[in-house]
Amino acid sequence: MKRPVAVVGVGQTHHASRRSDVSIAGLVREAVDRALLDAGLEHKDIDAVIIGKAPDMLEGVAQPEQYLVGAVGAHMKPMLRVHTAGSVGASTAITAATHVASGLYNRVLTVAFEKQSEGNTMWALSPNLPFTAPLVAGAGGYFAPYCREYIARTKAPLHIGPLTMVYARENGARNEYAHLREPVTVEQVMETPMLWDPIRFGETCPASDGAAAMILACEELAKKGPRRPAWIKAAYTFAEAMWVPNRDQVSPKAGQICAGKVYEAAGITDPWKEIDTAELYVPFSWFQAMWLENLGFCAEGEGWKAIDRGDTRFGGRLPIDPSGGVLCTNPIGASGMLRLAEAALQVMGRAGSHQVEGAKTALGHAYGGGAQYFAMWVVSSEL
Amino acid sequence: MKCSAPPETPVKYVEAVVWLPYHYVAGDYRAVYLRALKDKKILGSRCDVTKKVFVPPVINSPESFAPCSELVQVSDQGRITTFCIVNIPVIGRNLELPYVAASVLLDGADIPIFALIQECRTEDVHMGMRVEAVWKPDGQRQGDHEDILYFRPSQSSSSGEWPRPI
Amino acid sequence: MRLGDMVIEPMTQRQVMEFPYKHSTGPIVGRFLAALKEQRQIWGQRVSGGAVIVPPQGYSEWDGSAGTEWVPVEDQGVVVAVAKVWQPVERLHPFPEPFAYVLVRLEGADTALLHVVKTDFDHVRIGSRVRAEWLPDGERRGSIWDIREFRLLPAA
Amino acid sequence: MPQLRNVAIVAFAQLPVVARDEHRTATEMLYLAVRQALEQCQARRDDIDYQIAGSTDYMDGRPFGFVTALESLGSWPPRQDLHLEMDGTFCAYYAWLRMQAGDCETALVVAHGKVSEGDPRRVTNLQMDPYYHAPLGIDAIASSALQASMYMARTGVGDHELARVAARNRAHGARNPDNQVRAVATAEELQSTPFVVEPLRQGYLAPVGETATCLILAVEGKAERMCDRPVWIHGVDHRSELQTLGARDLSRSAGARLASERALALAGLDRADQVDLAELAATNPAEEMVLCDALGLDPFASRPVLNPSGGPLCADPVMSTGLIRLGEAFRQLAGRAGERTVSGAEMALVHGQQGHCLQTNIVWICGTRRRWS
Repeated sequence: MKRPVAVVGVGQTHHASRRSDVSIAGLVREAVDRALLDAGLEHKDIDAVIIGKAPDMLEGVAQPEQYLVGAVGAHMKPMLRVHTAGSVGASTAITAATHVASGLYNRVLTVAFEKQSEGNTMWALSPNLPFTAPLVAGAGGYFAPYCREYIARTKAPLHIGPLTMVYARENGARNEYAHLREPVTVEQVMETPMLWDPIRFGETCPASDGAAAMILACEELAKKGPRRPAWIKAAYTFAEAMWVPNRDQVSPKAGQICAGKVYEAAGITDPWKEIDTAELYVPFSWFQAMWLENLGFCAEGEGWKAIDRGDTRFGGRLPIDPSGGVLCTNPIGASGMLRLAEAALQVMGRAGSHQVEGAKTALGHAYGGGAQYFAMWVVSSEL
Repeated sequence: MKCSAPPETPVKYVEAVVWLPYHYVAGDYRAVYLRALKDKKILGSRCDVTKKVFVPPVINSPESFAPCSELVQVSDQGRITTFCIVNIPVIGRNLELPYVAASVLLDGADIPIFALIQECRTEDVHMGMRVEAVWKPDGQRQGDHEDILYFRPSQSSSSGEWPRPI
Repeated sequence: MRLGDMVIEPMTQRQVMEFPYKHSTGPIVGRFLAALKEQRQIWGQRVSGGAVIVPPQGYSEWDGSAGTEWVPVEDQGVVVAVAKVWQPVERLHPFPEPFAYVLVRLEGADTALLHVVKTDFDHVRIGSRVRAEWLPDGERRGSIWDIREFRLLPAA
Repeated sequence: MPQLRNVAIVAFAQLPVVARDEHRTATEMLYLAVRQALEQCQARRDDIDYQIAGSTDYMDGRPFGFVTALESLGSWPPRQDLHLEMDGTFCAYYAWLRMQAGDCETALVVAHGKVSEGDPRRVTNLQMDPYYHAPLGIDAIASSALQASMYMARTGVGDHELARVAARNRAHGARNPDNQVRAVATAEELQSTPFVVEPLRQGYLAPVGETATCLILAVEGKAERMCDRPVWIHGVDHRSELQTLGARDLSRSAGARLASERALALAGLDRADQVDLAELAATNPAEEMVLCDALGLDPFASRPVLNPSGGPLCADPVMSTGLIRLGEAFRQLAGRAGERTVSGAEMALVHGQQGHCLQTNIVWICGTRRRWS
């Protein structure tokens, strides 16, 4: 990036299975208003708006950003709509960061949302299309075989998935915005029905309504306050094809490359030591172990051990998803932005009761498609 | 009628049935693949450069970016690369639960296909297991995905060299 | 064999994507619709700068600021745009026979409401004065269709 | 004005627009377009360091329709990538912006959509707010007709002027082999076609058609090596307006006006009519006149030449329509426009849009010379 970019305001909605108290615009505005308030700004201070969400079939409105232009204060401003499957919230924020980095914009609002309760998530994500065999039952049906492959490769014991959920829920309980905030035990998770063996019901993310927003600004404006900003040290999006012979879906190459580029640009050589906390996109519990390896925090086969040791637990050596993560809150389109926003809150020192003490450098991460789309940024308390 | 304000209690929902007719195109690659199933043949396309075989056939290899011009036949047997045991139904399919959904790498192919595994206990399924297609009986196949009913543990050995030219 | 050497009969399939959505309305849209149903009254909302927008969104689409007070407007006004649909599309447009979409600036409002003119289709034009024709009590469900259509008023 | 990085269009490829290609899926069509574009500038796939695609799920009739485009784009090894739910011209904008941010030097910009598989009128209805507009069944042709009625009432422009604008597009379009409609039609003929949504007649509307498109952008230093006559971006800006039809003056396009003012300022021009040609993504003649009004162009003047390609009235493949305008400017200024070449053309204005009634507009200024030295 040509010039420094900072997060100067963060806002999110309260997330729930049904936010039937608000319209689509009302939900989006709840996050946007909070981000503006957080940054001490008004709509007139914003130069452009970047909107993201997952498939339009979730709400049944085609290209809803066109309807939302007025709601997000984008009238007579540049507005773009991003869609990169599950990673979209993160790639949307990165798109906004490019705007500021280019020198052509000084303050950009970015917002991502999903209001899954308007329709039916399972149907919207995998409708029955012609010429293809309907075989995959939802995202879990797609990803469970790769969780199994991970377990087989690494000989990870079977309590790791449930344990990951236990930590996530502990964290969610501390996050006032999280959708699921009830603590659970390993035994309780183990007792939940097996949906897509090896993934149990208790190891899956919820379907949420929610939105997240951020204001990104150039150096000069970020330094004006009112808050201490989070500086974006590096941000990249990478994607890979599906039909590549011997493609590794347990540790996708796009994830490795994206992480490598982000670390390189941020001057990080040992992420385990130099990153204080990470918000990773973990829709099924086993993915935390998989991403720890894919993103270079742990050597191959070692990811689950970090979880087992408690290193990734709140208060551990490398707290993962201190917000509770996707396992506690999943408004699909917003989930990636929440990861990036939560990482920013950590280095701003403003994550409230889920603040990782002394966090100076954090990674925000999201993925989507058949583990094909990756978007990440590293934020720091220092310019 | 003059009122001082609109009613306090909102109308909670606007209901809308989205109704969109589509007229989908399979494309020649997929059409050839599906029609060949009627003859119990599974086709793939071979990359002009790397010679790797994609099943179902695709127009190009994303890896080499070269076209996959040549159609070849692959075996209806292969091995499970990975799988999961599913306990929730698939929309649009009537399957007895639980069932096994697996990635199966057919002999002669370089890309696995998704497949349903039956005729064995779910706990006996394992990675690397050899499986074979169970076809709809002759005369009932229509040239669509349902021509392969499912896969089952192999009961014969895969014969011949794969892939084969067609 | 190469695909390019073969003559392929196209394979196509018709399929309807159909799904019933329930869009939550929230407090502003929801109360506007409730007023149509219960009060036979059209409400606008004042926004920054003083304009009264109808129908209300809860915010000013011009600058994103929140709406302020509810303002009742008349159910009659002037047509500012007309589109006569001579070839209605089945299951998209509301009537099988020709009708018109109109933008109506209701008295007391600063923006125009989109609706239809059916009965007076032949005569409606820009500048026409029209009035809402309501569904009778008991038939209104809290929808923009609680107004059946707009009818021409005699010239003043 | 800021000093920006010189970025050029170095290749553009499209499949001829057809009503329906029954032999290829959207992404199979895309593969062919990407190959052609790469061959044009003699680039290997690995020479391109960014890729961005434009498409929309409801037009594709499936969620995540763009994911399979990763195959056609040759996304291996993994590529820096983005997808916008927008016309490809907005994707080109973001690629250009990334180059300004120093984050890439070459980019594949693609758009795809099998418009014939679905029904654009129903999809455009679904774009409207679901509480007040969409339930009334209004679609983009009907909303365009509302706009046309307001424009005609305000300006006194009549049916015959609309017919003349349509006829001019058709006359130009007959010389473009990539067009779906290539038959010349006179204003009188077009004016005698029936109303679909009055005041818009059948002869004033864009046909439903499909294609796939690929444009390649490169920064100064690379562009000259990839193309003997690169076409340089001098300025670009885009603006969105609110959606509610009754809250806008549809007879004017405030967003297009502002976008063009900003784009012209970046380009160092005072007025739009200083260019030699303009490619406008207007889907009917009234919309084209509203646009001309906003941009300061005369729809009946001989220069700048408007829509030498024939414009969307001769081919309107949704999602690619805007990108084709940019591609056409490239073909004109790079001397690749064949029979329809505008003689001596050095500067072009390019417009793209989406939404109802010119809700979102983008304006580009391109030229044969570098903008910044």
